[in-house]
Amino acid sequence: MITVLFFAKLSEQLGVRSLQVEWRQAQDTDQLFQYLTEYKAEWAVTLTSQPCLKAVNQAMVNNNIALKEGDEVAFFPPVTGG
Amino acid sequence: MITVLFFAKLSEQLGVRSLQVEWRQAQDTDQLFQYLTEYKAEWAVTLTSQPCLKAVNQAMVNNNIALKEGDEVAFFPPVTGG
Amino acid sequence: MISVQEQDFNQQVEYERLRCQSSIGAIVTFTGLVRDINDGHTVSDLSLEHYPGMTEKCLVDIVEKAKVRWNIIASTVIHRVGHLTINDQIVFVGIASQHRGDAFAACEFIMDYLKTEAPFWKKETMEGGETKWVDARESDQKTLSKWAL
Amino acid sequence: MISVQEQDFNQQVEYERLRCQSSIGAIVTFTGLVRDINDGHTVSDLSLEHYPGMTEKCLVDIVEKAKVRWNIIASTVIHRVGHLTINDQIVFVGIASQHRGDAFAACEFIMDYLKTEAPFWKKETMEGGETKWVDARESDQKTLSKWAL
Repeated sequence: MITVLFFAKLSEQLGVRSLQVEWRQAQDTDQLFQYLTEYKAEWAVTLTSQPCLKAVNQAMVNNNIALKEGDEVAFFPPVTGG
Repeated sequence: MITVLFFAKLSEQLGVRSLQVEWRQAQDTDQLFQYLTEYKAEWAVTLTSQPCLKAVNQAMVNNNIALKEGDEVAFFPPVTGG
Repeated sequence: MISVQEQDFNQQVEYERLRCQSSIGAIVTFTGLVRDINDGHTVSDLSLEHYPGMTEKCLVDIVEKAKVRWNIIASTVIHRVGHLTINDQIVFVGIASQHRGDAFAACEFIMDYLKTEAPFWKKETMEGGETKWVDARESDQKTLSKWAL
Repeated sequence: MISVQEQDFNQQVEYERLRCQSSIGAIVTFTGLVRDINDGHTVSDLSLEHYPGMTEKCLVDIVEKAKVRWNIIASTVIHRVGHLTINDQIVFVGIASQHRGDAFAACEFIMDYLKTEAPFWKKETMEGGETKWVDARESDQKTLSKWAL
Protein backbone atom coordinates (compact mmCIF):
# COMPACT_ATOMS: atom_id res chain seq x y z
CA MET A 1 0.00 0.00 0.00
CA ILE A 2 1.00 3.62 -0.54
CA THR A 3 0.09 6.02 2.28
CA VAL A 4 -1.17 9.33 0.89
CA LEU A 5 -1.28 12.42 3.12
CA PHE A 6 -2.86 15.83 2.48
CA PHE A 7 -2.10 18.97 4.45
CA ALA A 8 -3.52 22.41 5.12
CA LYS A 9 -5.97 23.90 2.63
CA LEU A 10 -5.75 20.85 0.37
CA SER A 11 -6.71 18.46 3.15
CA GLU A 12 -9.57 20.76 4.14
CA GLN A 13 -10.90 21.00 0.59
CA LEU A 14 -10.69 17.28 -0.08
CA GLY A 15 -12.16 16.52 3.34
CA VAL A 16 -9.51 13.86 3.92
CA ARG A 17 -6.16 13.88 5.78
CA SER A 18 -4.87 10.51 4.63
CA LEU A 19 -5.79 7.48 2.59
CA GLN A 20 -4.26 4.21 1.45
CA VAL A 21 -3.83 3.42 -2.25
CA GLU A 22 -2.79 0.03 -3.58
CA TRP A 23 0.66 0.12 -5.09
CA ARG A 24 -0.56 -1.30 -8.48
CA GLN A 25 -2.68 1.90 -8.83
CA ALA A 26 0.32 4.12 -8.02
CA GLN A 27 3.61 2.82 -9.34
CA ASP A 28 4.94 6.35 -9.70
CA THR A 29 3.87 9.77 -8.43
CA ASP A 30 2.22 10.81 -11.71
CA GLN A 31 0.12 7.66 -11.72
CA LEU A 32 -0.84 8.26 -8.10
CA PHE A 33 -1.82 11.86 -8.83
CA GLN A 34 -3.93 10.70 -11.81
CA TYR A 35 -5.59 8.09 -9.59
CA LEU A 36 -6.44 10.75 -7.00
CA THR A 37 -7.97 13.13 -9.55
CA GLU A 38 -10.44 10.33 -10.36
CA TYR A 39 -11.00 9.26 -6.77
CA LYS A 40 -14.03 11.47 -6.27
CA ALA A 41 -15.92 13.70 -8.67
CA GLU A 42 -14.67 17.06 -7.32
CA TRP A 43 -11.08 15.99 -6.64
CA ALA A 44 -9.82 16.68 -10.16
CA VAL A 45 -10.69 20.38 -9.87
CA THR A 46 -9.32 20.72 -6.34
CA LEU A 47 -6.02 19.02 -7.17
CA THR A 48 -5.38 20.74 -10.49
CA SER A 49 -6.72 24.27 -9.90
CA GLN A 50 -3.99 25.32 -7.46
CA PRO A 51 -0.28 24.87 -6.92
CA CYS A 52 0.27 21.51 -5.28
CA LEU A 53 3.66 20.33 -3.98
CA LYS A 54 4.54 16.73 -3.23
CA ALA A 55 6.93 14.88 -0.94
CA VAL A 56 7.87 11.20 -1.10
CA ASN A 57 8.96 9.68 2.21
CA GLN A 58 9.15 13.20 3.66
CA ALA A 59 11.45 14.68 1.04
CA MET A 60 10.17 17.20 -1.46
CA VAL A 61 10.22 15.99 -5.10
CA ASN A 62 9.60 18.00 -8.23
CA ASN A 63 9.43 15.43 -11.00
CA ASN A 64 7.72 12.12 -11.41
CA ILE A 65 9.44 9.38 -9.40
CA ALA A 66 8.85 5.66 -9.01
CA LEU A 67 7.09 4.46 -5.87
CA LYS A 68 7.55 1.23 -3.98
CA GLU A 69 5.26 -0.66 -1.61
CA GLY A 70 5.07 1.15 1.75
CA ASP A 71 6.04 4.61 0.50
CA GLU A 72 4.49 7.74 2.04
CA VAL A 73 3.44 10.41 -0.43
CA ALA A 74 2.21 13.83 0.72
CA PHE A 75 0.47 16.56 -1.26
CA PHE A 76 0.25 20.09 0.07
CA PRO A 77 0.05 23.78 -0.89
CA PRO A 78 3.18 25.96 -1.01
CA VAL A 79 4.47 26.32 2.54
CA THR A 80 3.82 29.43 4.65
CA GLY A 81 5.76 28.96 7.90
CA GLY A 82 8.30 31.23 9.54
CA MET B 1 42.20 78.24 20.74
CA ILE B 2 41.81 74.86 19.04
CA THR B 3 41.33 71.87 21.36
CA VAL B 4 43.30 68.87 20.14
CA LEU B 5 42.46 65.39 21.41
CA PHE B 6 44.35 62.14 20.93
CA PHE B 7 42.92 58.68 21.53
CA ALA B 8 44.01 55.10 22.10
CA LYS B 9 47.45 54.03 20.90
CA LEU B 10 48.20 57.49 19.56
CA SER B 11 47.52 59.18 22.88
CA GLU B 12 49.60 56.53 24.65
CA GLN B 13 52.55 56.99 22.29
CA LEU B 14 52.47 60.79 22.44
CA GLY B 15 51.96 60.72 26.19
CA VAL B 16 49.22 63.33 25.90
CA ARG B 17 45.43 63.11 25.79
CA SER B 18 44.70 66.71 24.88
CA LEU B 19 46.32 70.06 24.27
CA GLN B 20 45.38 73.58 23.23
CA VAL B 21 46.81 75.15 20.08
CA GLU B 22 46.41 78.81 19.15
CA TRP B 23 44.17 79.24 16.12
CA ARG B 24 46.81 81.28 14.23
CA GLN B 25 49.03 78.13 14.29
CA ALA B 26 46.20 75.95 13.03
CA GLN B 27 43.94 77.67 10.51
CA ASP B 28 43.19 74.38 8.81
CA THR B 29 43.68 70.72 9.69
CA ASP B 30 46.80 70.30 7.53
CA GLN B 31 48.42 73.26 9.25
CA LEU B 32 47.47 71.84 12.65
CA PHE B 33 48.90 68.44 11.75
CA GLN B 34 52.12 70.07 10.57
CA TYR B 35 52.30 72.05 13.83
CA LEU B 36 51.89 68.85 15.86
CA THR B 37 54.64 66.98 13.98
CA GLU B 38 56.98 69.77 15.13
CA TYR B 39 55.57 70.00 18.66
CA LYS B 40 58.09 67.55 20.14
CA ALA B 41 61.06 65.78 18.62
CA GLU B 42 59.51 62.32 18.39
CA TRP B 43 55.99 63.40 17.37
CA ALA B 44 56.73 63.53 13.65
CA VAL B 45 57.57 59.83 13.55
CA THR B 46 54.64 58.84 15.76
CA LEU B 47 52.12 60.87 13.77
CA THR B 48 53.31 59.92 10.29
CA SER B 49 54.40 56.29 10.71
CA GLN B 50 50.90 54.88 11.16
CA PRO B 51 47.39 55.43 9.86
CA CYS B 52 45.88 58.40 11.66
CA LEU B 53 42.24 59.46 11.29
CA LYS B 54 40.87 62.86 12.23
CA ALA B 55 37.57 64.33 13.34
CA VAL B 56 36.62 68.00 13.52
CA ASN B 57 33.95 68.83 16.07
CA GLN B 58 33.28 65.11 16.47
CA ALA B 59 32.67 64.36 12.78
CA MET B 60 35.19 62.35 10.78
CA VAL B 61 36.88 64.30 7.96
CA ASN B 62 39.12 62.96 5.21
CA ASN B 63 40.51 66.06 3.53
CA ASN B 64 41.98 69.28 4.75
CA ILE B 65 39.33 71.62 6.14
CA ALA B 66 39.41 75.13 7.57
CA LEU B 67 39.27 75.53 11.35
CA LYS B 68 37.74 78.32 13.39
CA GLU B 69 38.41 79.52 16.91
CA GLY B 70 37.03 77.02 19.44
CA ASP B 71 37.01 73.98 17.19
CA GLU B 72 37.75 70.53 18.59
CA VAL B 73 40.05 68.37 16.48
CA ALA B 74 40.75 64.74 17.34
CA PHE B 75 43.39 62.40 15.97
CA PHE B 76 43.14 58.65 16.44
CA PRO B 77 44.02 55.25 14.96
CA PRO B 78 41.52 53.34 12.81
CA VAL B 79 38.63 52.30 15.05
CA THR B 80 38.32 48.78 16.46
CA GLY B 81 35.00 48.67 18.30
CA GLY B 82 32.10 46.28 17.90
CA MET C 1 19.22 22.32 18.55
CA ILE C 2 16.07 21.94 16.45
CA SER C 3 12.59 21.90 17.90
CA VAL C 4 9.03 21.98 16.58
CA GLN C 5 6.80 22.69 19.55
CA GLU C 6 3.48 24.08 20.73
CA GLN C 7 4.87 25.87 23.78
CA ASP C 8 6.47 29.29 23.71
CA PHE C 9 10.21 29.79 23.93
CA ASN C 10 12.33 32.24 25.89
CA GLN C 11 14.79 34.56 24.14
CA GLN C 12 17.21 34.72 27.08
CA VAL C 13 17.33 30.93 27.54
CA GLU C 14 18.00 30.38 23.84
CA TYR C 15 20.56 33.16 23.73
CA GLU C 16 22.47 31.81 26.74
CA ARG C 17 22.42 28.32 25.23
CA LEU C 18 24.18 29.73 22.15
CA ARG C 19 26.70 31.67 24.25
CA CYS C 20 28.32 28.45 25.34
CA GLN C 21 31.94 28.77 24.25
CA SER C 22 34.67 31.34 24.72
CA SER C 23 35.56 31.20 21.02
CA ILE C 24 32.21 32.78 20.11
CA GLY C 25 32.47 36.39 18.98
CA ALA C 26 29.06 36.90 17.39
CA ILE C 27 25.50 35.77 18.03
CA VAL C 28 22.72 36.65 15.61
CA THR C 29 19.13 35.83 16.47
CA PHE C 30 16.00 36.09 14.39
CA THR C 31 12.56 35.98 15.95
CA GLY C 32 9.35 35.93 13.90
CA LEU C 33 6.20 37.30 15.53
CA VAL C 34 2.49 37.22 14.64
CA ARG C 35 1.62 40.59 13.09
CA ASP C 36 -1.75 42.25 13.52
CA ILE C 37 -2.03 43.02 9.82
CA ASN C 38 -1.20 40.71 6.92
CA ASP C 39 -1.79 41.47 3.24
CA GLY C 40 -3.92 44.44 4.28
CA HIS C 41 -6.41 42.72 6.57
CA THR C 42 -6.53 42.61 10.37
CA VAL C 43 -5.61 39.28 11.89
CA SER C 44 -6.87 38.25 15.31
CA ASP C 45 -5.05 34.95 15.57
CA LEU C 46 -3.27 32.19 13.76
CA SER C 47 -3.16 28.43 13.65
CA LEU C 48 -0.06 26.63 12.40
CA GLU C 49 -0.21 23.18 10.87
CA HIS C 50 2.87 21.14 9.95
CA TYR C 51 3.91 17.78 8.58
CA PRO C 52 5.34 15.94 11.59
CA GLY C 53 8.52 14.11 10.77
CA MET C 54 9.18 15.86 7.49
CA THR C 55 9.37 19.24 9.25
CA GLU C 56 12.19 18.17 11.56
CA LYS C 57 14.10 16.48 8.72
CA CYS C 58 13.75 19.56 6.59
CA LEU C 59 15.03 21.89 9.33
CA VAL C 60 18.01 19.60 10.03
CA ASP C 61 18.78 19.59 6.32
CA ILE C 62 18.66 23.41 6.04
CA VAL C 63 20.97 23.83 9.04
CA GLU C 64 23.39 21.28 7.55
CA LYS C 65 23.45 23.24 4.29
CA ALA C 66 24.27 26.40 6.25
CA LYS C 67 27.09 24.62 8.11
CA VAL C 68 28.71 23.69 4.82
CA ARG C 69 28.80 27.33 3.75
CA TRP C 70 29.59 29.18 6.96
CA ASN C 71 31.54 28.72 10.16
CA ILE C 72 28.87 27.95 12.77
CA ILE C 73 29.78 27.10 16.36
CA ALA C 74 26.22 26.62 17.65
CA SER C 75 22.76 26.91 16.14
CA THR C 76 19.16 26.78 17.28
CA VAL C 77 15.97 26.57 15.25
CA ILE C 78 12.62 26.56 17.06
CA HIS C 79 9.29 26.69 15.23
CA ARG C 80 5.97 26.71 17.01
CA VAL C 81 2.80 24.99 15.80
CA GLY C 82 -0.80 25.10 16.96
CA HIS C 83 -2.73 28.16 18.08
CA LEU C 84 -1.00 31.57 18.25
CA THR C 85 -2.21 35.10 18.80
CA ILE C 86 -0.98 38.63 17.91
CA ASN C 87 2.60 39.42 18.99
CA ASP C 88 3.24 35.74 19.83
CA GLN C 89 6.59 34.30 18.92
CA ILE C 90 6.43 31.92 15.93
CA VAL C 91 10.00 31.08 15.07
CA PHE C 92 13.50 31.52 16.47
CA VAL C 93 16.77 31.06 14.62
CA GLY C 94 19.99 31.71 16.51
CA ILE C 95 23.53 31.34 15.23
CA ALA C 96 26.79 31.61 17.19
CA SER C 97 30.02 32.07 15.21
CA GLN C 98 33.50 33.42 15.63
CA HIS C 99 32.76 36.35 13.31
CA ARG C 100 29.65 38.34 12.54
CA GLY C 101 29.56 37.78 8.78
CA ASP C 102 29.03 34.04 9.21
CA ALA C 103 26.38 34.50 11.88
CA PHE C 104 24.35 37.03 9.86
CA ALA C 105 24.52 35.04 6.61
CA ALA C 106 23.73 31.67 8.16
CA CYS C 107 20.80 33.06 10.17
CA GLU C 108 19.21 34.76 7.16
CA PHE C 109 19.89 31.75 4.89
CA ILE C 110 18.15 29.40 7.33
CA MET C 111 15.12 31.72 7.58
CA ASP C 112 14.91 32.13 3.81
CA TYR C 113 14.96 28.37 3.23
CA LEU C 114 12.66 27.64 6.14
CA LYS C 115 10.13 30.05 4.59
CA THR C 116 10.10 28.23 1.25
CA GLU C 117 10.88 24.59 2.12
CA ALA C 118 9.78 23.66 5.63
CA PRO C 119 6.25 22.18 5.62
CA PHE C 120 4.37 24.62 7.82
CA TRP C 121 1.07 26.25 6.89
CA LYS C 122 -0.56 29.25 8.54
CA LYS C 123 -4.30 29.73 8.81
CA GLU C 124 -5.43 33.17 9.92
CA THR C 125 -8.55 34.05 11.83
CA MET C 126 -9.59 37.55 10.80
CA GLU C 127 -11.32 40.16 12.89
CA GLY C 128 -14.82 39.00 11.98
CA GLY C 129 -14.03 35.38 12.83
CA GLU C 130 -13.57 34.31 9.20
CA THR C 131 -10.61 32.02 8.57
CA LYS C 132 -8.18 32.07 5.65
CA TRP C 133 -5.17 29.97 4.70
CA VAL C 134 -2.22 32.30 4.16
CA ASP C 135 -0.97 32.42 0.57
CA ALA C 136 2.70 31.78 -0.13
CA ARG C 137 4.57 34.93 -1.15
CA GLU C 138 6.34 35.02 -4.47
CA SER C 139 8.90 37.36 -2.88
CA ASP C 140 10.01 34.53 -0.57
CA GLN C 141 10.93 32.41 -3.58
CA LYS C 142 12.77 35.31 -5.19
CA THR C 143 14.75 35.95 -2.00
CA LEU C 144 16.47 32.58 -2.46
CA SER C 145 18.29 33.77 -5.54
CA LYS C 146 20.72 35.72 -3.33
CA TRP C 147 22.07 32.42 -1.99
CA ALA C 148 22.86 31.00 -5.44
CA LEU C 149 26.43 29.75 -5.61
CA MET D 1 17.63 53.67 21.84
CA ILE D 2 21.37 54.29 21.78
CA SER D 3 23.65 53.81 24.75
CA VAL D 4 27.39 53.80 25.44
CA GLN D 5 27.85 52.35 28.89
CA GLU D 6 30.19 50.52 31.23
CA GLN D 7 27.58 48.22 32.71
CA ASP D 8 26.43 44.99 31.10
CA PHE D 9 23.10 44.66 29.27
CA ASN D 10 20.44 41.98 29.31
CA GLN D 11 19.36 40.25 26.08
CA GLN D 12 15.80 39.60 27.27
CA VAL D 13 15.22 43.19 28.43
CA GLU D 14 16.49 44.58 25.12
CA TYR D 15 14.50 42.05 23.11
CA GLU D 16 11.26 42.82 24.95
CA ARG D 17 11.85 46.55 24.48
CA LEU D 18 11.99 45.96 20.72
CA ARG D 19 8.88 43.77 20.76
CA CYS D 20 6.74 46.74 21.54
CA GLN D 21 4.16 46.89 18.73
CA SER D 22 1.76 44.45 17.18
CA SER D 23 2.86 45.43 13.67
CA ILE D 24 6.30 43.90 14.27
CA GLY D 25 6.87 40.66 12.42
CA ALA D 26 10.63 40.30 12.70
CA ILE D 27 13.29 41.05 15.30
CA VAL D 28 16.97 40.53 14.49
CA THR D 29 19.58 40.93 17.21
CA PHE D 30 23.34 40.93 16.99
CA THR D 31 25.51 40.50 20.07
CA GLY D 32 29.29 40.79 19.99
CA LEU D 33 31.25 38.94 22.65
CA VAL D 34 34.88 38.99 23.81
CA ARG D 35 36.61 35.98 22.22
CA ASP D 36 39.40 34.05 23.93
CA ILE D 37 41.54 34.09 20.80
CA ASN D 38 42.15 37.01 18.47
CA ASP D 39 44.55 37.03 15.53
CA GLY D 40 46.05 33.78 16.80
CA HIS D 41 46.95 34.82 20.37
CA THR D 42 45.13 34.10 23.62
CA VAL D 43 43.36 37.06 25.15
CA SER D 44 42.65 37.24 28.87
CA ASP D 45 40.77 40.52 28.88
CA LEU D 46 40.00 43.71 27.07
CA SER D 47 39.73 47.39 27.72
CA LEU D 48 37.59 49.60 25.52
CA GLU D 49 38.29 53.31 25.05
CA HIS D 50 35.99 55.67 23.18
CA TYR D 51 35.56 59.30 22.21
CA PRO D 52 32.72 60.54 24.43
CA GLY D 53 30.31 62.71 22.52
CA MET D 54 31.47 61.71 19.07
CA THR D 55 30.62 58.05 19.72
CA GLU D 56 26.98 58.78 20.46
CA LYS D 57 26.66 61.17 17.49
CA CYS D 58 28.22 58.60 15.22
CA LEU D 59 25.86 55.83 16.35
CA VAL D 60 22.82 58.09 15.94
CA ASP D 61 24.02 58.93 12.45
CA ILE D 62 24.50 55.28 11.44
CA VAL D 63 21.01 54.36 12.69
CA GLU D 64 19.54 57.32 10.78
CA LYS D 65 21.24 56.11 7.59
CA ALA D 66 19.74 52.67 8.13
CA LYS D 67 16.27 54.16 8.66
CA VAL D 68 16.48 55.88 5.28
CA ARG D 69 17.16 52.59 3.54
CA TRP D 70 14.97 50.14 5.44
CA ASN D 71 11.67 50.01 7.21
CA ILE D 72 12.59 50.01 10.92
CA ILE D 73 9.94 50.11 13.64
CA ALA D 74 12.33 50.07 16.61
CA SER D 75 16.08 49.91 17.04
CA THR D 76 18.60 49.57 19.85
CA VAL D 77 22.36 50.02 19.81
CA ILE D 78 24.33 49.44 23.02
CA HIS D 79 28.11 49.52 23.15
CA ARG D 80 30.09 48.91 26.30
CA VAL D 81 33.32 50.66 27.26
CA GLY D 82 35.83 50.07 30.03
CA HIS D 83 37.10 46.74 31.28
CA LEU D 84 35.74 43.50 29.82
CA THR D 85 36.71 39.86 30.12
CA ILE D 86 36.33 36.70 27.98
CA ASN D 87 32.75 35.91 26.89
CA ASP D 88 31.55 39.33 28.09
CA GLN D 89 29.03 41.14 25.93
CA ILE D 90 30.54 44.09 24.04
CA VAL D 91 27.85 45.31 21.69
CA PHE D 92 24.14 44.79 21.00
CA VAL D 93 22.26 45.84 17.89
CA GLY D 94 18.56 45.00 17.70
CA ILE D 95 16.13 45.85 14.92
CA ALA D 96 12.35 45.35 14.84
CA SER D 97 10.60 45.54 11.47
CA GLN D 98 7.49 44.34 9.76
CA HIS D 99 9.45 41.96 7.54
CA ARG D 100 12.65 39.99 8.06
CA GLY D 101 14.58 41.35 5.08
CA ASP D 102 14.61 44.87 6.53
CA ALA D 103 15.58 43.68 10.00
CA PHE D 104 18.49 41.54 8.78
CA ALA D 105 19.87 44.18 6.42
CA ALA D 106 19.57 47.09 8.87
CA CYS D 107 21.15 45.14 11.72
CA GLU D 108 24.13 44.03 9.63
CA PHE D 109 24.51 47.49 8.05
CA ILE D 110 24.65 49.13 11.48
CA MET D 111 27.27 46.65 12.71
CA ASP D 112 29.37 47.05 9.57
CA TYR D 113 29.40 50.85 9.89
CA LEU D 114 29.87 50.77 13.65
CA LYS D 115 32.97 48.61 13.10
CA THR D 116 34.56 51.11 10.73
CA GLU D 117 33.23 54.51 11.85
CA ALA D 118 32.36 54.56 15.53
CA PRO D 119 35.31 55.80 17.63
CA PHE D 120 35.96 52.81 19.89
CA TRP D 121 39.37 51.24 20.42
CA LYS D 122 40.13 47.88 21.96
CA LYS D 123 43.24 47.10 23.95
CA GLU D 124 43.85 43.45 24.73
CA THR D 125 45.63 41.99 27.70
CA MET D 126 47.23 38.75 26.62
CA GLU D 127 47.82 35.65 28.69
CA GLY D 128 51.23 36.74 29.96
CA GLY D 129 49.90 40.15 31.03
CA GLU D 130 51.28 41.99 28.00
CA THR D 131 48.90 44.55 26.46
CA LYS D 132 48.31 45.27 22.79
CA TRP D 133 46.08 47.70 20.93
CA VAL D 134 43.92 45.74 18.48
CA ASP D 135 44.66 46.47 14.84
CA ALA D 136 41.82 47.47 12.54
CA ARG D 137 40.90 44.75 10.04
CA GLU D 138 41.09 45.50 6.38
CA SER D 139 38.23 43.03 5.90
CA ASP D 140 35.94 45.35 7.88
CA GLN D 141 36.54 48.12 5.35
CA LYS D 142 35.92 45.76 2.44
CA THR D 143 32.65 44.57 3.97
CA LEU D 144 31.21 48.07 3.47
CA SER D 145 31.27 47.70 -0.30
CA LYS D 146 28.19 45.47 -0.13
CA TRP D 147 26.15 48.46 1.05
CA ALA D 148 27.11 50.65 -1.90
CA LEU D 149 24.05 52.07 -3.59
